[in-house]
This record gives sequence, structure tokens and C-alpha cells, in this order.
Amino acid sequence: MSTTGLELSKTRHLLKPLAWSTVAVLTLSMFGCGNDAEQSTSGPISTDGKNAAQIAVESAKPLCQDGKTITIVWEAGLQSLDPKNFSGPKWEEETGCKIEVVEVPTSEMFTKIMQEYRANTGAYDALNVIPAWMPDLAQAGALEQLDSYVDKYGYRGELQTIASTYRDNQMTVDGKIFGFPDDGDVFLMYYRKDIFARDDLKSAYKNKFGEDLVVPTTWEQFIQTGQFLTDALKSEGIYGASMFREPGYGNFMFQERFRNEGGTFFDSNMKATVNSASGVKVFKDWVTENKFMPKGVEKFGFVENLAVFVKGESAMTISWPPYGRFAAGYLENEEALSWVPKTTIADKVGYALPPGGHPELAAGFALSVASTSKNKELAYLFIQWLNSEEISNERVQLPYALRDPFRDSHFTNEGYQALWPDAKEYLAALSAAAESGLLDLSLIQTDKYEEALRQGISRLWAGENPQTILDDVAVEWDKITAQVGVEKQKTVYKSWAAKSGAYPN
Amino acid sequence: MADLRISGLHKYYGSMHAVKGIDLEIPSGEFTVLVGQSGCGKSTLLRTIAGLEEIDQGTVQISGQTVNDLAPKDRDIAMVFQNYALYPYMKIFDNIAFGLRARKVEKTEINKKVDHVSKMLSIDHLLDRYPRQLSGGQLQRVAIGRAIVREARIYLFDEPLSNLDAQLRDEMRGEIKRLHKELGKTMIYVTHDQIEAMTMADRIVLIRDGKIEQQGTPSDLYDRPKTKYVAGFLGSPSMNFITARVVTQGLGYGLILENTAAQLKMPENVSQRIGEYLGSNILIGIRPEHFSLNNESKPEDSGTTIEVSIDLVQPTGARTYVSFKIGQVTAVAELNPRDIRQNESNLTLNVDVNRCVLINKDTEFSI
Amino acid sequence: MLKKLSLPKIRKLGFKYQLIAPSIIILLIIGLFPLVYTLVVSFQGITMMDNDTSFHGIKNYVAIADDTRFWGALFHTVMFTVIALPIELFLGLFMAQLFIEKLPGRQIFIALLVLPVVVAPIVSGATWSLLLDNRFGPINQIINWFMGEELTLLWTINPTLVYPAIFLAEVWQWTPFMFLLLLAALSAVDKAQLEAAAIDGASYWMIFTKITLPSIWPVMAVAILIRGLDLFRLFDIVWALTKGGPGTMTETISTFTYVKGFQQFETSYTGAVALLIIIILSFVVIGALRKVELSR
Amino acid sequence: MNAKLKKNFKTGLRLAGAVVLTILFLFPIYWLFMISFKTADEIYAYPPVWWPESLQFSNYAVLFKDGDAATVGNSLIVAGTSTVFAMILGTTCAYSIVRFKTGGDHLANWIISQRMIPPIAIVFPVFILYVWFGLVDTYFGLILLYTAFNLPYVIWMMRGYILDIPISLEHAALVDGYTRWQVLWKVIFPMCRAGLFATAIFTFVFAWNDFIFALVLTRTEVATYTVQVTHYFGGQSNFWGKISAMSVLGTLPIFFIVAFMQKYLVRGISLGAVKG
Repeated sequence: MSTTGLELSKTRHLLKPLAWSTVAVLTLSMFGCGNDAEQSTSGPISTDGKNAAQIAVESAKPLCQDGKTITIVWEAGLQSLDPKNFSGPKWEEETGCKIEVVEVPTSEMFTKIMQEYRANTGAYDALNVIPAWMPDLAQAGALEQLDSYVDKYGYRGELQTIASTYRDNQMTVDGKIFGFPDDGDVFLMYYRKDIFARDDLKSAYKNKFGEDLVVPTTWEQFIQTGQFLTDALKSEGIYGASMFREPGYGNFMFQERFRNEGGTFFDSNMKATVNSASGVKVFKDWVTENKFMPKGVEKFGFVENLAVFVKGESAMTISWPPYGRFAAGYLENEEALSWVPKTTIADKVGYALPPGGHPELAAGFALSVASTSKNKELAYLFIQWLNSEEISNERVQLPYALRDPFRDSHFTNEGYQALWPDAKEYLAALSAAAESGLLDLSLIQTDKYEEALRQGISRLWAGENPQTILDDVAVEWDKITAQVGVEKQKTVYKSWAAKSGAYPN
Repeated sequence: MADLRISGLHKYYGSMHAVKGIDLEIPSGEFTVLVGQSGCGKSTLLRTIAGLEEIDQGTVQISGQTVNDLAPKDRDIAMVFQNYALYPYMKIFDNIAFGLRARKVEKTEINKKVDHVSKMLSIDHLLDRYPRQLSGGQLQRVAIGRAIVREARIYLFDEPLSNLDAQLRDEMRGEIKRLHKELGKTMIYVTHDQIEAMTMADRIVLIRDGKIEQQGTPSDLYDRPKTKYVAGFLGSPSMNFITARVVTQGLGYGLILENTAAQLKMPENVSQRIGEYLGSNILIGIRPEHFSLNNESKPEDSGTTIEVSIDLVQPTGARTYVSFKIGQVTAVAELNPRDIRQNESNLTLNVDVNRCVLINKDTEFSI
Repeated sequence: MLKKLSLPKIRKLGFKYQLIAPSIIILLIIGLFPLVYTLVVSFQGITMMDNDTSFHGIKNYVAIADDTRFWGALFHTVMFTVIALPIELFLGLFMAQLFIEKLPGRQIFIALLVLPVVVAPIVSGATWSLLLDNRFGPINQIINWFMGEELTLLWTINPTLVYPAIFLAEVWQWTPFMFLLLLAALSAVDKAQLEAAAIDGASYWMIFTKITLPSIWPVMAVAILIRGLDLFRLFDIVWALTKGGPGTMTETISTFTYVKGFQQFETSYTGAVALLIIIILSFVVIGALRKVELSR
Repeated sequence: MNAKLKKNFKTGLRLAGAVVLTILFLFPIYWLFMISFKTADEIYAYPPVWWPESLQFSNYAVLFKDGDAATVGNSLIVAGTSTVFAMILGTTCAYSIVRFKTGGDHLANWIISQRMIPPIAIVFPVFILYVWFGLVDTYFGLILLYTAFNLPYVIWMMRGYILDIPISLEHAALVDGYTRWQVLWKVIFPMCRAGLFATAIFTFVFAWNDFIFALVLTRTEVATYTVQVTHYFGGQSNFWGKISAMSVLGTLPIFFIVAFMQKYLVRGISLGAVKG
């Protein structure tokens, strides 16, 4: 036998040394705390009728003379094609400053931003921040307050032309500006105009329910219509609806429907009420709806759902704005979009508000400046430029990127309206959705609340009882609240709940 | 002039005292064999000379220069190893040239030297091969070639023949001896094999338990061993030791072998030395070849014969070994096969008392 | 006797320390520093919102005792280990038996069979989530062929299927490892012993348990140890397949630590957890080594 | 004749078993590779498509166009360099431990114990350390980490190989006129060449396949392919085409290496428990 083994008899001492190393304590100076670099205090510069983009470029030029690089954190993938292919090069051309894009997948973005802040590396200058995180990041000190920059570089005016939902709700923490809303992410219902116009279906529906077949505006209607369409069209390979059901996205959809059904997240004592009847109804309805949706819908995320929809296999869906562009086949030959299945339903897509009428302003992005940046001034100028009326109008039209209209002028942009036949309706729907949209819940440590909810949704698909799940989620939420401090969280929640988009009026 | 001088050398391995104070001078050009049982410290001694072992105490001088602090490469020595120590990933040529390259010898010079040495050892047809393609004897020649190509001041051999079979060993012994003659260099040769020591050495240094037991020419050690150990170590089959009591016999002394009636008369020169042991026991050492058959009894043999009954007869062709009991002790005699008659169970043997070795039973020093 | 420290001694000491110095320095930086750092931090109160470096005593350790999620994760980890390990071991042994004798194309089979081992675990997790996708994956389709009806098994969601899903990926990736090791061990079993036993009339089972098994046991022990330790730090496959879901049903020690430390920034708490894992692991390893030693 | 038939039958049965097993074990790899050549339509087809209509390279084209494919290059630089470092440092360290008993058993045991620490337990402190020294998202940082993480394994493995080298080879070289360092280079390294290969494959594979360290310690500059693969899931749902193409790009090099170094695998895989 030619084995020597590990000389196992000797290895029993292996862990002794490990024990030493744990015992040996060195006193090490812990990493330093965040540097509160001085705010820009100089007075406003003269604007002379220049727009925000021009101001930013001209103010940046002198600072850029020695070829500085600004690092910006962006969501990995399609999103970052904007700074990589369009805005980054353009900024460099105009100012001489290089843009370095740090791509981070959404699920890691918060982590990475906090990590770098904690480590005080100054590695990131500008940031993309999901608005719901903003209170956390701002309170932790990771974000730079922007008010003085806004005044200095004369940006208040153009900030006012950001659609009010975003402007009023996704820009400030405690009344201070910490980021510029930069992405009009709002859910919209997409439906098949051709199907809803089919005479055979119309009459069959009328016969069965005594009503006209219309795009549903309540969830009861949605369930009835969806089931009907599936029954009628399954032989043709078409389902009544398909939907995000994967817990990450389900989180947004739950928040939307829960509030449309009259639910509130917390009572006046800051006890979680997510397990109220409204919550249970949403969960129960979901289970009912899944039965008329494609098999395996429980795992549908953005792409899976999109694939089903653009292949013409479902009559209705709810999602973010890019669905409208992709379904219309806007520049579908763009190489970067090869991952999108080819649309078979261009010109057949209608746009409407989701049932209930108050769509979720799900996720979205705001532009911020990292408090640990060593180039705050430049980072600010870059995001002002990106966010400005002039540049943002170009960016929201990029076929490959995922930035969606968020300024009043985007919705009425004539160039945009001409991009495909129904583009005008699409923009109008987006504008309407933005107006009535609901904000994501945003508290201290929001992610913990969301994680509990996501876990609850995955348990729903695992077949557990809705009431039990939501009771558990509520317990979990109360625990998190207690950890943060009930009073502290209550204040934050109250100020959030007071916002126009927190609950349907 | 002494080429190598070792004084007061000690070597420890942890708590083990491997070399216990060795003083040794090896004259230039001599073939010295360090011999002893395995573990006696002879290889350690050789390696300290080479610089492969640190010296804990004492000095090693080569040509008058203390080399304690010198790395092996600076001592101008060459060495042949027991298991050849050839590099398996190098061709034979490169193996031989390896040491020359270390010394930055010119390329043409290397070629010339390797060529010369390989011809001398008749391995010139093997230069393009790898060690694994060679037989044991060929490997041994290569190992020697690698050492001598270096033209060092001292050559060290660490049991170089122990991995060879008997016939090759005989052949290589001659070869090495011949090389020594040709090169005329100082060579130090370590072996546990007393035959190698006897056949090759100009001088034998017999080492026992980290100390020098005796040194001298082969015949010094063989014929005039200073101790029982030396006497027993050299010679094969080894010397027979029999306890005997010293008695007076005639004008001189005789020895009564223990547990027998046999009494050997000691010659005059021996008698002088054993007088003081009268009445007490000593050891008598008789080499097998010091027995001879006493076929026709002659008067001058009286007092030097013993009667034995044969235990076992082992013919080897040229000589025949006969075992028998003397008292409790089994002894061996080396006899001429023609002298032994078939079916004989008893023999009368002559003992060459002139060449016997007498040993103090307590000190084990020879008398 | 006093040892004289002569010059070459010093030089040699220098040489041997020169040889190990770079390795030891690197190991101290990357190996020892984190332990010390973690130990220090675990007695502080650093969280996402509060960079509190004052001494908090054993508060974090006490909190672990009440953390059902941690104990759940530990339980899952242990469960993954004790279930996956025997499966891999026996399947690997079976495969090794299949290939121990001559077989046409043996080398090619073996070369192909070891490929899963070198696939990055995160990639194999991703691959299995492709395979097990309830809609676009082939596994459900194959099951449907056999069942003759259209089932949609939610492998990574359904609590009764999620464990099999993880085991599938885990067993697929690591059984070839066991196979390769045990094949080598089996090839090294002394053929003469087997033949002698056969001549003595021993049954196949007797030969296997009395001769083969004892001879390959040292290798098996090493394999179990290596794989056991790997399974204990299971991260990539679970991360790619379920991220610990549904709920926290498949959370392992490693995914739990990652979430706590890097997504929720409970830095001090995570430090305490990390140290606890190291301590638990030390006991497991010492215990395992004892066991291995005894049976030798 | 009957016995021969029986034997043939048995071999046939075993062969069939081998074929089935091989298909089972290779199927996931087939599926991964095949998806990378599908169009988006085929990837999201229901029921699934088992063989793409035509081999599409668009999933790869995108990776190259966006520069994502460069992460394979990063993996190569990081894994390759760290392997070379770990092999050199580890082997010299092992040599010292074997030949000079440096540090005694305690040192050897402490070193191997380093390998048992779960990566998750040390990755955050290492991140902090790297921030202090500016090593986050640098090649050097990852190389240093992988070198360190592989060192115990290399030392352990090479220790076994060096133990097998007859000491007289070194003595011969010393006597022949080489310094100790030269002996290391000219004798020890060539002598354990097989061991170096066997060990190097696994240090390379480890660094190549690592995910968790690279995830935490890189941003974009030196992100490795494993990190890049995960960029395609989670964010905007799962981009199966990119996931599979990126995975294939990262997996192929390893397959080639393993194919060429097959004979060294076993000893490397088993921490030297089986002498190959």
C-alpha cells in the first residue's frame, strides 16, 4: 500500500497553534472615522443664462486641467453602458476629466458603498443610490450633503423641473439634498391591444360576465380577466397575464398592492401591520393569479417575464418602463440588447396604470456624491451635468441603457415621442404613473425590512400559509424596529409617511 | 606532509554524540579507508571533512588550512556517494560536467575533461543517456567520473560500492585502486566492508562508536590488532575467541581451553607477555586460517593440537570451512578441501600459536 | 558539554530562516492578523450606523445564543455535510469499483468524469440553476417525459425540493473528486493480498470489508476530512442557487456571515460569529482527527 | 468459452454503466456550453431547446465588446502570478522545514492549520487591511491573498515531495561547488518537478475559481471572471446568455490545463495522501 496518509497522528496538534493565534491580542489602531471634509462655502457663481449642463462643464474645465479621474459607482450591466459608452466619453471630451465606472450588481451596491465608506478609502467619488437607501446612507455619513453645491452652481432651477414625485420624494433626507433623482422607475401595465380588441373574446366575455372586456382597473377585474383570457387562449399558447414573482421584485409588487388594498405598514405605535387583512389578501390573490399564469411564474424576474411577454405568450404584465421600449422593438438590433428575445408584438402594446391606479415607484436611482471622495467638487459637477435637463434628455433615449424619463421635459420630448409609433402614449402613461406613484418604504435599515419581506414571499411560493408568513414578517419587522430604536424609527417613518407618495390619497 | 589533519573533532545530533573526539592525520597521496560498523560515525566523519556537516568542536585542516568555516564548495574536495547521487533529470554528460560548470570552467575545457574521464572509465558511450537508462555498475562509474573530473585535492568515497552485486564490487574495487595509482591523490574511503578495507587501503582507520579504535596498515590491524574488537572485525569468517586459563607448561606457559582438556603450549615470545596472567582466564583469538589439519602427527606439533568433532562442513571450492565445538564455543577452521576425508567425524587440528592473538578478558586489549 | 557556535552554524541558521521568512510573513499578515482583528472587533459595538469601538464585553457572544437564524444556519451546514458527504463517498466508491478493472476507453472516461471538479463552484451553482429552472431548464422537462404529465417543480423554491437541488449540484461537483481519490487508493491495494484471500475462499464481501476497506481507509479518511471542511464552508453553490432561501431555509454559516457582515454591516456581531465558527471548526477537526487516528 | 462469454458480458455491463455515468456527469457542462450558443429566443423558449438551431456567438460578442471578457485575463494574471509566487515561496519554505526542521512540528502544524480557516471568517479583516495599504482592487492585492491562501497547501504538498529527494543529491551539488541557493534552484526544483506541477494545478484552480475573496476585494479593475459571472444574476434578473458565455470563457482554460496535466491530478487533489 503506497499511501502515507496525512501523517495523521501528527496533525492532531494542528489546532494548537490556531489557539495561540486567537489568544495573541495586538492592539491595533482601528480604522479612522469618516473625514468631515469642509463644505464648499463660496457663493454662487454667475450663471449668465447658461443651463446647468453648461455651468457644470465650464466649472469643471479648470479643475480638470491636470487630467483628473472621477470614479462613479453604477449598476453593473446594461445600466453602466450609459457612462461607459455615452456620458463618460462625452464628459471627458468636454472637460478633460476621465470617468471611471465601477460596475457593481444591484445586490452588492449598498454593500460596496458602505464598505468603502467604512474603510474611508476615497475610492468612489460619485454614486448611484437607490432612493430607499438614501436615509441609511445619509445617516451613516456616507453621502455628501449637496445643498451648498446646488446653490453655488445654480442648479435649483433645473431641479424644479424634475417630475414632482421624484423631486419631492427621492432627493432629500430631513430636508437636506443628498441626491438627484435620475431614473423614472415606475411600474406600468403593458397589455396586448390586439387581444383586447378581438371580437370573439369580447363577445365570449360579455356572455360570461355581462360586462365588456376592458383593461382591468381593479385587482378583482384583473383576476377575472386574466383567468378568462387564459381559459380562452391557452390553446394558442397565450396566458392571461405574467408577472414578477421572484421575491426581489415581488417585494416591490407587494408594497404597491398592499397599499392599493388599503394597507399601512405600521400603526401609530410603530407596530408592524403588514399582516393585516390587506396583506393577507394580496398574498392570497397572488396564489390565485399564479394559476392562470405561465408555469413556473414563481421564479419570474425581469428577463423571464420580458421573454414571455415579447414572445406574445401573455396578454398583460406589469413592469418597469424598458418593457415598453423593448416590446416596441425600439432599436432591437443594438448589439447590447442581444439578451432580449426578439419582439413579436411591436405596435400591439398598450400602456395603462396597473390595477388600483397607484403604481410603485420601484427602486430607481439617484445620483449622489460620496462623503469620502477626494474630488467632491468635480464629482458634484459631473452628476449635475448628467442630471441636467440637456444631458438627461439624451440619456433617457439611449436604447440600450435603462434610465427612464423623470423630468417633465422628458415626457414631452418630441424626439422621444417620435421614436416609435406609440411612444407618445408610452410617455404619457409614464407621466401619469409618476404622478400617482407610490414610494418604496424607506426607513433606517430598510434593507432588513425588505429582506424579511422577501423571505416571506419565498415562503409563500414554498406553499406556506399567508397569514402565518405575514405574522412572522410582522414579528421580524418589530424586532428590527426594536433594534433600531422604536422612537427613532417612528420619527423616520412618520416623516416618510407624510410624503405625498407614501400612501394613496 | 599531512594533507588532512583532524583534531579533537566532536559532532552531536541533538543529544546523540556521534563523533567523540577524533584526531587523525592523513598523509598526502594516501588511500585511507575509514571502516567500522554502520552507525559508528565514519560517514559523519567523512561528511564533516566534506563540510556537509557542521563541526561542533575541534578543527579540520586541509593542507594546513583550517576549513571549519568553509562551505563545501570552497574546500576543493570531490565526493562519490553511496547511492551515486546522480541527477535524474540530467544526461550523463551534464551530470559529469555539473561540478565543472559550478566552477565556471570553460566549455571546451569541460568537453575535454569529460571526454578524458569518461574514456578512462569506459563510459564514453553513455554520455547521451539519462541515469535511469544505465545499470548499477555504469552508474557507479559515472558517479566516480563526476568526482575525478573535478581534479580536487582530496577525494572522498562514501560506501560507493555497497549497492553493487558481489562481482561488480570486486571489479570496481580494482578500478578504484587503479585510479588511485594513476591519479596519486589523497583519497578517503568509507566502508563497513572489511574486505574492501583490507584490499584497498594504504591505511585503515577503524572507527568504533565515534572513536578511532586503531589505525595503521592493513597488516598492522590484521596481524596485530590492538583490541578484541579490531581482531574480531577484520577477517572473514571472523576470529574464534576462546576463553583459556594460563598455566605453567614446561619452562613457559600454556593455555587450557575452557571446558576442554586441550592445552596449548605458548611459544617463548608469547610466554613473556602472559606471565602475569598465570592462573587467570584470558581470551585466545585464533583466525580460521590458523588452524590446519594434522594428518600425520609430528613431534614438534605436540602441545599445539586439539581434537575436535565436526559439526558442519561448508565447502566453498577453494577452501572448506569446518565448524566444531571447543568447549561451549563454536569455532570455524579454514582448511584445504583436499585434506578432508569423507565421513570423518573427528579431526585433529594444529593451531598456529605464533599467530594467535591473546586478549585481556577484562580490558579487551590485546596482550 | 558546551556547544561551540562556530561561524557556519550561524550562516546555516540564516539560510534556513531566509527560506521560510517570506512565507511566514505573508501567512502572519493574511492568517494571523484577521484573527486578532476579528477578536478585537467582536468585543466592540460596530454596526452600520455606529462605529462604536468601545469595549462591549461579551455582548455579541450572548446575542449569538439567542439568534435562531445563526443556529439554523449552523444546523443547515451540519446537515449539508452529514448528508452530502456519505452520498459522495459511496457514489464515488461505486464509480471507482466500476473503473478499477480494465475497461475500453478507461482513461478517456476518467478524464471526462473529473471535469466537474475543476468547474468554479459559483459557475456550477449557476449551471444548476439553469438546469433546474422550473421553466427553461431541462430537468423538469425530463421528469415530465417520465411522468407523462406537465409538472412544474419549483426546485429552488419548494422547501421539499430545495435541499435535493443543492445536493444535486454539490454531489455532481464533488463525487468525481471522491471517485478519483478512491480509484487511486483502490489501485494501490496489494493485489497479492486479494488473490491470497480469494484462494482462501473468502467471499467478495469479506474481501471488501476485511482487506480492501482497511487498505483504502487512510485515503478515505483524508478525503472525508478535506470534503468535510469544504462542505462546512459551503458558500458559492448555495449563493448561486438559492441565496439561502426560501426564507432562511438553506442558509449556511458562510452565507449567513456574508449577509450579516457585508449586507447588514453588523461588523462586531459578525466578528463574534466568525470566531465562533473557527472555534467550532477547531473542535470538529480535532475530533475528526482523533477518530481517524483511533481507527488506524 | 463460457467463462469468456461471461467475462465479456460483465465488461459490457460495466462499459454501459460507464457511458451512462459519463453522460450524467457531463450533461450539465453540455447544457452550460450549449446555452451560450443560443439566441435569447431559444434560451427563453418553453419547453427548452436542447440543441440550438445555429451556433450563435452573439453572447460572446457582447462580452468582448463590453470588455467583460477581459476579466478572464484578470483571472489569468492573478491566478498565474499567485501560483508562481506560492510555488516558489512554498517550496523554499517546505525545503527549510524538511531539511533543517525549521520551527519544528509546531510551525508545520500552524501552517497547515491556516488552511482550515473558512474564507468568510477572514475576508473582512483582510479587506480592512488592504484598505490601509491601498491594495483593494489591485492585482497585487489579490495575488498576495491567493499566494497566502495557497501557501499552506503548497508547503504541505512540497514537503512530501522534498522528503522523497535523496539528500545526497544536494550534498553532491554542494561538494561540486554550488551554494545552497544554487542547490535549491539546480537540484531541488528540478527534482520535484512532478510535484510542482501537481501542486501548481490546484493552486491555480483554487485562485482561478475563487469567488468570495474576489467579490470583496475587487471593484472593476481586477474583477475576476467568477465575480463577473455573478454580475449577470441578481441585478436585472438572470441574463442566462451572458452567464453561460462568461462561464464557458472561464471554464475552458481550466479544462485545457486539466486535460494536459491529467496525470498529476490525483496526488494534488488528495493533499498528497495518495502518491501518484
